[in-house]
Amino acid sequence: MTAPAQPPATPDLLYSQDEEDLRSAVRALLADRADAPTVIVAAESATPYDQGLWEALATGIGAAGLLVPEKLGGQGASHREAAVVLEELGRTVAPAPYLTSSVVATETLLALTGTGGITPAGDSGPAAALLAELASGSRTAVLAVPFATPPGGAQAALAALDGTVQGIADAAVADVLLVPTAEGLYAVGATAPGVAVEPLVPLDLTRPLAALTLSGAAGTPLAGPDASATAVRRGLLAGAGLLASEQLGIAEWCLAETVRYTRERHQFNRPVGSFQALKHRMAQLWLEVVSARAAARNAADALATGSPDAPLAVAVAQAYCSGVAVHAAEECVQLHGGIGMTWEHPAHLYLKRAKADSIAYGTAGRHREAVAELAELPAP
Amino acid sequence: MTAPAQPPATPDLLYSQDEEDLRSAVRALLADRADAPTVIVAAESATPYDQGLWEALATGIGAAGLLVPEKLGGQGASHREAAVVLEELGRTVAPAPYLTSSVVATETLLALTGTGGITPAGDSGPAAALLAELASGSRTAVLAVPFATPPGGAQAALAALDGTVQGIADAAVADVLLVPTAEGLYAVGATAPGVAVEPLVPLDLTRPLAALTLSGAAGTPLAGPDASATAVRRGLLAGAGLLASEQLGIAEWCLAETVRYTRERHQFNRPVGSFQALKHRMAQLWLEVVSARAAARNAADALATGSPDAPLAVAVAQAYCSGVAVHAAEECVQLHGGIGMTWEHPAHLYLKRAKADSIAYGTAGRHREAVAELAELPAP
Amino acid sequence: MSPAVDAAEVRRRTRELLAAHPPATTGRTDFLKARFDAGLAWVHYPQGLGGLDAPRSLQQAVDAELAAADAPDNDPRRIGIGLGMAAPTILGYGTDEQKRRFLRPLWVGEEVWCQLFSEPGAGSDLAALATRAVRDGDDWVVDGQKVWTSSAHAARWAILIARTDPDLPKHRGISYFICDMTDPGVDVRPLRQITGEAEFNEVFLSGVRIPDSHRLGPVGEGWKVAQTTLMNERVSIGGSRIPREGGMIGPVSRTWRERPELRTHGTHQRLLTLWVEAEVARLTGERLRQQLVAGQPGPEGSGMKLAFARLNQEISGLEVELLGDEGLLYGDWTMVRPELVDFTGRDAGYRYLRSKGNSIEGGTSEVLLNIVAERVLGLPAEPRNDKDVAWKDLSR
Amino acid sequence: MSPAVDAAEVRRRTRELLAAHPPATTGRTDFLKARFDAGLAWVHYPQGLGGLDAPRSLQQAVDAELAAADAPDNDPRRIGIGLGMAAPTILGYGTDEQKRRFLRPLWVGEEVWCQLFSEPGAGSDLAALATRAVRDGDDWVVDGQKVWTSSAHAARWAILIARTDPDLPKHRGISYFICDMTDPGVDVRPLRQITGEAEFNEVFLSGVRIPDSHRLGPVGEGWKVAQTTLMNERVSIGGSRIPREGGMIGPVSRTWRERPELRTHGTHQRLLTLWVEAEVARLTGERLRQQLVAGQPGPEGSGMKLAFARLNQEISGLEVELLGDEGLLYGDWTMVRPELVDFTGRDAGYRYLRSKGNSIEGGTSEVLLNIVAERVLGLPAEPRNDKDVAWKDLSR
Repeated sequence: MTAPAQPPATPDLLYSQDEEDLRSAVRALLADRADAPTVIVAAESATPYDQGLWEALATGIGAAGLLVPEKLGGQGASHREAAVVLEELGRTVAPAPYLTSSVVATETLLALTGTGGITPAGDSGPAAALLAELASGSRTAVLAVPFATPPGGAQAALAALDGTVQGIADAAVADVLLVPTAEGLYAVGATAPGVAVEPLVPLDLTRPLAALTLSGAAGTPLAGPDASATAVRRGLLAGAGLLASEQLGIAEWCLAETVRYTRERHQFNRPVGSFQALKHRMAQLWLEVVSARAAARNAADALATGSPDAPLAVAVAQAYCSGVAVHAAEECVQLHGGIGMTWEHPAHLYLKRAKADSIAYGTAGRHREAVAELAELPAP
Repeated sequence: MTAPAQPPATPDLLYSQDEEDLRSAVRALLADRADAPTVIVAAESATPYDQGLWEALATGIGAAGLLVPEKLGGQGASHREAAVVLEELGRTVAPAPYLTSSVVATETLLALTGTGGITPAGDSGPAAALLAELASGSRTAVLAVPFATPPGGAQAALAALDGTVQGIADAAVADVLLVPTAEGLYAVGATAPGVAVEPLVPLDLTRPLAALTLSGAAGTPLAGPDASATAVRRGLLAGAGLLASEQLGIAEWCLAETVRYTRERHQFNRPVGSFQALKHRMAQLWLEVVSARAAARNAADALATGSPDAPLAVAVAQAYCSGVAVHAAEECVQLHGGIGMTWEHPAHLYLKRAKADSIAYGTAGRHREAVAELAELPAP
Repeated sequence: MSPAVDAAEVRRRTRELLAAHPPATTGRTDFLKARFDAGLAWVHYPQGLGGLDAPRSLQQAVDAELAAADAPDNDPRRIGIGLGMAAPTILGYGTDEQKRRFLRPLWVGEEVWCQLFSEPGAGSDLAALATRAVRDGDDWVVDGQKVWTSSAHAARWAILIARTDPDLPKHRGISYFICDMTDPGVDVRPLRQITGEAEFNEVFLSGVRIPDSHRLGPVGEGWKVAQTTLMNERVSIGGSRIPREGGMIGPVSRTWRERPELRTHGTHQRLLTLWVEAEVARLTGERLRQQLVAGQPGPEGSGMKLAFARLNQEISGLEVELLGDEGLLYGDWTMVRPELVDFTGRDAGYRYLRSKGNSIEGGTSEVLLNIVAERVLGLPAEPRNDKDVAWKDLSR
Repeated sequence: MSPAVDAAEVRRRTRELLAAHPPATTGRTDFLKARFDAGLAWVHYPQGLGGLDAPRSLQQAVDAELAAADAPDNDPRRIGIGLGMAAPTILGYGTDEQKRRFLRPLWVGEEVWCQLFSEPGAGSDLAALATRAVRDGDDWVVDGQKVWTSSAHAARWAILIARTDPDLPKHRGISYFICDMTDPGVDVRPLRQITGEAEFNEVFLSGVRIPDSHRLGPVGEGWKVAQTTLMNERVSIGGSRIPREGGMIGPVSRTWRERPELRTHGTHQRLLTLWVEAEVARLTGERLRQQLVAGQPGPEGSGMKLAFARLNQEISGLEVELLGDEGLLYGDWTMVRPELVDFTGRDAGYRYLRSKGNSIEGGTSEVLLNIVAERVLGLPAEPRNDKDVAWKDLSR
């Protein structure tokens, strides 16, 4: 125990031209369909999700299938490209079940196909069939665990398909729920008999939460207990890793908007952005954003390449980026002064998203505990 | 376990007129005999202590006997007054064995007299005799435990009067060493046979450290094992509590000097103290200093009144004031720019004293652990 | 000159009031009016205006006697702006007629007051305000927009500052008015906040007519008059005493004790650090209080608001995180107009969001840090270019 | 024009050099001179001045060949100021005669260079410097005081900026010189630091004569010339690559692993936070490096120095505290003049004290934050009053 493991290979931390093209397409779509006033109004409505936006993103751009190999009906891209989509979703806090369905549920199912190499069922079982539907954007699925669950903390909450799971993100719009139980993983239809999805009041209005109650429900078995645990863990690891890119997007918007506002806002016959104390705070935030980008890219690249460094890369990215997004959103509110406290200004949506994201898939503290183990820095 | 204990009485957090008079006397003495150039030169000399300064402080002003009742030869004052002396010693980082001899060793001995109520030996035993000498300033004593020992962490390091104790503050100038052993507490003369005091190279040049090695040394027994442990704990609690006042003094000097310097130093045709980022940092430091004063006064008052709240008041004061002194000294160096990095400027003496003080009598972390216990906020 | 009033005398008068108007059988408003007329409303106010020209410290004796007799009070939280801001300003700058007309219904609570100072374009730089008041015969005609006005929908009167001369530098062209909130030109709209609530309002003023007799202080000296108002606001923020775990640290400490399953070492370390800081802030406030009592007011008050804003934000942020799955939930987003606001009320999510305002409302933390740096530490002001320029020529 | 040089060509030339001057049997200086004359010192420099007018990226191929052959290098750490600051400035602004005279002995290491820029009164505001250079026939006579000069006692030459016209605004009255450190008017005194060491010097200049032929660039354009020097300093700070746990986090992580008895939950939480930040800083530096290689240099470089200064200070501060009793000790206070400085060298106390300089030397963190805010984020500059004032009329 004298030296840490070095990363096995140098990660690619840049964006490729293809990734930049994808970003442009997603950004144009979101500018068109998810500008701030639209998101604010939608947030409180009964249906925060814009079905047209989802179809354009998932099917039109093909973002839903980025993680899925072509032979399974997907785009055959990787976590690097999905991370770019999430940066853009973070920049707009647009409500869309991308992280939950196209990343976490998808990655969980991938672990059960031949690609994942866990079950011999391979590419033709029910997991593969559902995967193809998710990849096409025609259906969505969410993993039925509380949103706060860290990758290492997913004990199956239910003994069988019976009982309640609280705080599932995007459950209200999912067609299918992937339910881990002590007996294994099941796919349960959201509208099947014995299935009740009860909306909760979320802190983050742009990502609804719901409780799932199963009583005498039936489901399609996807995996036994061991394969289920491994697949869930892999799904949550991908979720945590790519959440860092969403957090980067949040932080980027908050910084850019704060810079823009403080350049334009005049007090004392000067732009408030010319006051040195504010400048230093925004410069420090910039440094955090730049650092968050490196951490998030590293996690995405490690997941994309299947690097053995991925668990540490994800833990580092989450331990770091959670705080950056919250800090950026808090500074955004503060440096906007009173207007940043109002419902009509979008800053609050970013604050709520950033705060909720800092709990999602494990707090920074939980990820630091993972770092302690992975980097061989044990607790007392 | 639903509500915390409220403090038993409202503490007096102000300074009395007598305390202000004492401060003036000490400040005048230190201005005369312990200005910065004197301290810098003395720090590296073989004898950092100024014997004349000590006599004037301990005997002339009578500061050495503040904690000791008049019937035992002292001034019959309290920890409140001793705290004022320590504020002033902190402001000048003057080398003087006040905290170690006049507070910690003195309080340890007080616990063994009738006043302390521990041993029936009362006011006429060897502890009382030594106490009278310490109170008069004619001799000095130090408690032979490592300087980093927190109040709750004093296990007797030695089985008997044999072996080595590392890192004892001010041991090099002490006439007597109070040595806790598994058999009890002993007073050992510094120049007695079998006693070797070996100077170490300290981070804080203004408070020398030494190792004590005993081999076949004889000592005067002062207390048995139980009374010794209680007395040592009380001595260290007083030391930790009043160290907060020294830390307050350090922080005050650092802030005042930084404000003075940045008002005078011009760059870019302006006083650098007019730049807003610097102003905000100094204002925040001021708030910390103001808060440290309240915490330090609270600890001194709780010790002075023998309040049952004293252990919590001390733990809170140390947990808070350690960081304030270090922060103030670090900002002092930084906001002085290059000149603050030089040996000829006194800032480095304060940085080293503050950093060493943050370890002395337990780090802030150790004191937070004590808060966890005392405020009923248990660890996981 | 009245004979010197001491504690015994105010107690005697209080008992006299209670005997003449037994609380058990006297209507609430009648009792309050009688109390006002007996000079026992605020004893340091002048005789005839609810006081006895007595030292402020004697009020405690009155309040204790009345509380012991179960007498009704004037619900000071509901009429805080009237009591804390309007009244001292009317007392300091009002004409005799204005004092007689306004102070009694203000104190009794028959007339609620609000404050029309801040504007969308004039927050930290309040003196840059753009609401215009133009003289028209015996009236002033006021047009503009104010914001962050609490109680505007309940208020009968407002204290208002408006620009009466745009050709003068910004501090010198302002006058101070009493605005009738029932004027048809006053339009109050709730301003919804990030908590979902609408605690404050926007107030649109269109051709509002204010008689010149409702001006407080000379024309063009409104900024100076407003300083009296704002100084009283600061004092009321800094002066209150709190018990250990009395503030935002209370709920999270209780959660910690009651919910062992939530604990981690990371949250434990943060909780302990914040608990210590909250305890030290409590002691700092207590020391300030002792200084005030001893007649040695210190500058610490400027710092207390800074300290509590930061602590409230950090503690509630920790609380949301500590709660994990529950921290992801929120009580209720329905827009309501709360009568009173309790920063530590409702759930952790509310506390987290509401506390963001603590470093903005009543002077941003950035402005307070400037004030500490310049007025307490004596650091030099930044070069300014807005003091000698006509208001109309300022950039905005 | 030379024919295009590619990687194969530089490899060929390197092998030719090695064949003609086998390192095993050639004296170190002779080999370095031969390498310079072969254009393999810095291939992007002009032919005849140690280079081949080739792309900078080809240097790697040369260095790899030479390292494989165990050839001596020019000990770049010892002559860093010459290589990193003096050479690019001479190349950019020197006359042909100056380039021929100075670059070869500089690169070979026969002549060490130092930098005479900072002054006691001109730190962050370097352009306010007060050292005067007065024309006297063919010479300039220089008087003043410089500070923070490393290698001054070992240096043969210095790059120097001095004021040649105090009646112009500060940026416009400066000229740039090459100063002979053996001039009898040059007095070098060690400047002891808080670590006990004297890594830097004060340099007192009294009637130092510099021939006009040792001026770099036109009279009065010294500030512009100095920008070339300083830009090269910044680049050299930001560009280096480090392995995981390669910096200040390394020693404390090793201590943590090897000394379980020191561990507490409080220090554990802080260590983990700093370990994550150090790892992220490493990745940020790596990303910057990849951008440079891809020809898309980002502004992240300005941030790396900020990040490492803060991290070095926090990590070493934790390390001292973690060590407890041992943290109270220090290795050695004896004043020495170290040849080379290793921030992570010596003991924890040294690391703690030395790292305090990381946020001051080479541009304070305060100035770097201004630069990021204005040049990267495009935030407006503060109002300034020092740009159009004659230097002699500035406050100081």
